[in-house]
Amino acid sequence: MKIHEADARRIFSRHGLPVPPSELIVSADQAKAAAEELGCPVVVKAQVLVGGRGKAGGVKLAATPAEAAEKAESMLGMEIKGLTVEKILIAKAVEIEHELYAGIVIDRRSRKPLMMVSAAGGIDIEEVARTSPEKIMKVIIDPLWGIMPFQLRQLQSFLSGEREVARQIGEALKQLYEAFMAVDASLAEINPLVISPEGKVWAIDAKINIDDNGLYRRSELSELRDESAEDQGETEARKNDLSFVKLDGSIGCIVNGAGLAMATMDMIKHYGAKPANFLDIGGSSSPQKVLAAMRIILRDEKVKSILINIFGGITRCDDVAQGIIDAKKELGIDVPLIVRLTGTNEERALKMLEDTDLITAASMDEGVEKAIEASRS
Amino acid sequence: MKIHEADARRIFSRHGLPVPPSELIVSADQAKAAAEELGCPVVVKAQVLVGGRGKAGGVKLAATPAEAAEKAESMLGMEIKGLTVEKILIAKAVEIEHELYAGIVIDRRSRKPLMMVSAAGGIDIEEVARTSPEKIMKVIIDPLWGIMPFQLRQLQSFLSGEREVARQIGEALKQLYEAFMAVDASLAEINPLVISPEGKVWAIDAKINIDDNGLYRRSELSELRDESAEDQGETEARKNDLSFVKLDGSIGCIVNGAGLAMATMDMIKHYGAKPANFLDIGGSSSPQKVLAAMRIILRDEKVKSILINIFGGITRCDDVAQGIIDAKKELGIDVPLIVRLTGTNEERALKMLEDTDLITAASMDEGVEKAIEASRS
Amino acid sequence: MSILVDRETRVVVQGITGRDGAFHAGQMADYGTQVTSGVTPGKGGMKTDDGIPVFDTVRQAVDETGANTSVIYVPARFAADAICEAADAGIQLVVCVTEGIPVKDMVLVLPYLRERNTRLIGPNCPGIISPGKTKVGIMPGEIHMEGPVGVVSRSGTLTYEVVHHLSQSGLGQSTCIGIGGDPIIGTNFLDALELFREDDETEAVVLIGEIGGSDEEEAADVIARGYPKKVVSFIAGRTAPRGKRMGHAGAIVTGGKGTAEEKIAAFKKAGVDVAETPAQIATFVKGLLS
Amino acid sequence: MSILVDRETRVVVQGITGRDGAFHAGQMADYGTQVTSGVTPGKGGMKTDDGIPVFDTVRQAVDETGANTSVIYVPARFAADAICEAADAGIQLVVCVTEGIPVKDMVLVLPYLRERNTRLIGPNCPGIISPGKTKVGIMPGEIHMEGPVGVVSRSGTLTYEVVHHLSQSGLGQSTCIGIGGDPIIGTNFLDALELFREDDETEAVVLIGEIGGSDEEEAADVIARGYPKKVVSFIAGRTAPRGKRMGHAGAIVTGGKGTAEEKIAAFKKAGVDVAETPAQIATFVKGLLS
Repeated sequence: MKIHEADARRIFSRHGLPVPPSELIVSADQAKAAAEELGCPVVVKAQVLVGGRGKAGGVKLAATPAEAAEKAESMLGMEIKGLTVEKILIAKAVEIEHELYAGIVIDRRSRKPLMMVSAAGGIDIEEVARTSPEKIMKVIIDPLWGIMPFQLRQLQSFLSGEREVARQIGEALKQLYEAFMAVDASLAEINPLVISPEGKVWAIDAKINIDDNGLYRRSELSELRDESAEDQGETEARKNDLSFVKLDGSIGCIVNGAGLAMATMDMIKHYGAKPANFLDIGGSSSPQKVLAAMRIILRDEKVKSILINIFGGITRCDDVAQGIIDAKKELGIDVPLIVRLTGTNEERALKMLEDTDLITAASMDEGVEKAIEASRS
Repeated sequence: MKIHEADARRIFSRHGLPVPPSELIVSADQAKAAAEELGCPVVVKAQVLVGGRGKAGGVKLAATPAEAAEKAESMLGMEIKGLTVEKILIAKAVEIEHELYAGIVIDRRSRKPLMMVSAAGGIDIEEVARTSPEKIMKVIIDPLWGIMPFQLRQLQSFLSGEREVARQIGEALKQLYEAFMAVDASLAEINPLVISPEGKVWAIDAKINIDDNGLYRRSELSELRDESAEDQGETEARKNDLSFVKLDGSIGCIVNGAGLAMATMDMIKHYGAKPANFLDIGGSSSPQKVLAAMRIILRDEKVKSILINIFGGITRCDDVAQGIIDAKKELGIDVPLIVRLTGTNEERALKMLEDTDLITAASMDEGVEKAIEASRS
Repeated sequence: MSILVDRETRVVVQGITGRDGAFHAGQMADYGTQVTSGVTPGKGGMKTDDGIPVFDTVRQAVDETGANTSVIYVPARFAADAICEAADAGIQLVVCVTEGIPVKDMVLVLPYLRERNTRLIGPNCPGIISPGKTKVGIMPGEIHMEGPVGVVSRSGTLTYEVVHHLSQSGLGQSTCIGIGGDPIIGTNFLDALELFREDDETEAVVLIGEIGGSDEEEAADVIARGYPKKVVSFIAGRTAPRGKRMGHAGAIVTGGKGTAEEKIAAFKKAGVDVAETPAQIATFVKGLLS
Repeated sequence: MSILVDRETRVVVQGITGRDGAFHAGQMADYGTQVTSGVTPGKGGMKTDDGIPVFDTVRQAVDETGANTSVIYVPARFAADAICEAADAGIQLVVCVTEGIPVKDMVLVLPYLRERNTRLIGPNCPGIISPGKTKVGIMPGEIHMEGPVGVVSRSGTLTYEVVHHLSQSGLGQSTCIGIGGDPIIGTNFLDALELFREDDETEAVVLIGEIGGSDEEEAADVIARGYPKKVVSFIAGRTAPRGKRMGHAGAIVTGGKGTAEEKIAAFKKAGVDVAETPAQIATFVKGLLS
């Protein structure tokens, strides 16, 4: 789950990170008032859950409250990569001498948190990693011990030769790690972490992604989810315990299991068409889930046929068949449905579907081919 | 470092353990007031840093405030195993249905904290361990993960078959572990942990020993040290960075290194006499330490001779020699001093001592024999 | 000898009184697995409908029934503790079916297992089966048949699809391991390859990967350095968009890393056949073994 | 080949700019030890009076000088981190001289070392010496001589006393290890016995124990089960009172456990000679080796 910069700043602040004061606003008037209160210059920052908002005009400096109001006005309602700007952060600006980068992810290879820092901050860190790997230092953190003093010394002395600045950086990195662990983050990033001309360290941007599976531990974090940044289908799918990703093809897919669902998409491509979506109904399916899946897919007008590909294990084919029957009744489906059901309770399911106008297929290959054919007729 | 029950109760309470309310008092009047405030019956408990105070009359029940005052009155100033009762805890009494035991130590074999519980509480746990080991359950706690839910389930279901009581016990054990870790304890014990007739769990006694080496992390804990419970020599030794233990023989010993100091004591015994003390001046010695050591030992009138046994390594023999010379000057020593110095700067040291009336020895055996001889003349 | 499990495997089912645990305990017993016991805290002393004794703790189950392998069906928030409980009780192989365990929990659990020399399969996996001998997990037993092909996969139903094709082509399986779809798992492709390397029942290995991470690339590296068995691979997610999680927590291309193209290229470079469709896998294996 | 250290040992001194570190770095170099480098955070780039280069981090010292062994003289409150830093930098043998490290720190440090396959000697120990080859620690080198006797001890100066007698009796030492006087240590008697077991330079082992804990009893058990070398032991603290810490944090009889009598009885039962005085140790060893 991605959360907004304003929320990430709040989490960072709570863990002691030096984040400049800021206010979240939704109107030009509020922007003016915030700028007055914080003291200018301020930075006006669009709160949208995509990268590259700076280049898209979503981050501006304002020298006066009036200018802050003006820039907020022009930013509100603006579209950035398909997302509408509804909230803006007004943050006290700090003077910048150096821009650093600091981030933590879970490293799949070592199975531990990995902290990455660079003296080249403020820009795309993946680009730095590709072009100047020597500008990056990585340390693997053993979460049983936490980030250790010797690791902080290694990192801070890599980033600054000035003792007092290095000390502040070390402190900030420690707090970044604590924040990362405290919220079950999958990513926490400060880009840039800046050093002011007076030698004071500031975290002037904040990014946190949270592991959805850890959300149950902190329900207050769940409220930070911004559904407006999601596809409507994704939101609905999540609420129905489905995994859904919208794509731009014409063959809708309902599959049980993520691997099989991806393989189904790949096979549609292999046979010359394009999938309209990824959709995994998960292990313990129920008719309701199939119904919800159908509703989500049918919202996409580009969909010309729907392939239901089920390899029953925990998933019972008769549950799926019941879901299809319910959907046909409730949703008034006008695209062809191609059904491939095999495994647990397969025979009962096929019997249930005998008197319908569904197209059945004996194998995945056959199902895909029939779905493509149906989409073209 | 041992701390008083009252202090241990406070630490337990801070970690959420169910400790009945109590007040620490120093007079009969205060005892009465405390009993009135807490509500009777109350328990009147002498605060002395020795075990077995119950049997020695240091724990009494009082049914009324007047009785509490009376019992406190008779307890104040009483001697328990050589220690004078100066403070008393008045604690709200709890009805007892079952008495359990719960304790944690650092297990040297596994190098981890070990929690031990027993359904036979209120009595000497070592006795239970000897006679009915089946009444004891031990779990080793991996401090990197802390005490785990499955371990608490194992322990609590061993102690009680009643779900709600077991839950409370599990909670208490978890808090006990947290308290143990938080204060760098070497031992934390609740004996007894009781279950009331209504099924409520209470920690009605509290014992914590703290690792001296961890005290720097929490200076507030250092203040809990009760020097009145120590031998005066031990207090003085600690302040001078010496290790000292008073014994009841007649040969004083000043040695560098704990192993050598013990071996010196053992050898005195081996040759037929008794050591007056254990004293280790430690690694980096100085004349001041030798002076302090001499002062502490001379306070014991049973001391008939003093053996100084030094194997110089980090310890420089000339430093020790200077300390001896200073001591002779400042303290007016009237018992024979036997000196065995070997190792770093030995020759310079022997030269410094040339014109004194010290008895020198070339080996440890010789030193011990001469010290015994001198003590008898 | 199959790898990891065989006829001597004695299973304890953690979470046996739950819906999934109860169902699959029965399914496993039907397949011939020695399901010795189950564990549900607070329900010790009862028996399941299939007559399997239930204990409060894994330690009791081990002491009373000699269980040496655990399969876990407890809810995600209790799963990490259940895994550790099994390891602490001396269980050497833990199969965790549970999905949705926080990554942080797994990061903390894995060193705990390592210290106790316990192997974990999963989490979020279908389990492990040695056809004709034993199954520990949730896969449908009837699609499998005994034979010389080892299968290792990050997915569940896709594996069934592949196994189905293999069996229909007369290609039985020595052992099939579902290693799970999470980013942090106990046993990865490399570990499985090492197990199959020494297994004299296995003549060829089918490796079913997907987008995300670099386990497939590392496996390809190992094969390139010399692997004594034939390997056929398949990578799901060629058409997956970047930055989107495809169902499995581990199936995501981030920062341009973990794409299907990279993985396929790595395998091809290592001389491994990469199938385009699940059905093709069986064809390739057949070709290699004949 | 001596155990643990030899002429190839390349030492980095952590805390080299402190009083003890500086002094003993020089002493070790004088003895012939390859003291390659030192570490003091914030002092990287300087050289000691003896010309030894100082680095900010152990990793730098390892990278630049090929150090493979560390000896630690930093203050107690920084020692746990220093030990971990050494292990993380790939150092395989860490000797920690520092006294007064909280037990909790050691309890957390030891698993960290284990995961990285780093051996710790100490803390609160004099270190290790293979006479004529190298010394890593604080023991006076000149009392030692090369020979066939392995020495392992919980104490410092008592060991010097014993070694002094051995050398005076013409009994040189293969390796002397001071394992330290704390209750929680990295290498105990058992570990040392296992190392000496395979060492063809060692013909007899002197084991110097003291009150507290049960390491001596466990060592006696191992010897009783068959140990290929002669062993002579000595236990300090026969006259120590119960419940009192005798200098060393680990030297305390608690709950009636860890007494000298128990330890002596265990060794005698295992057929090990127990000396009554340090001088007697040399006599016993001489008898066994002649």
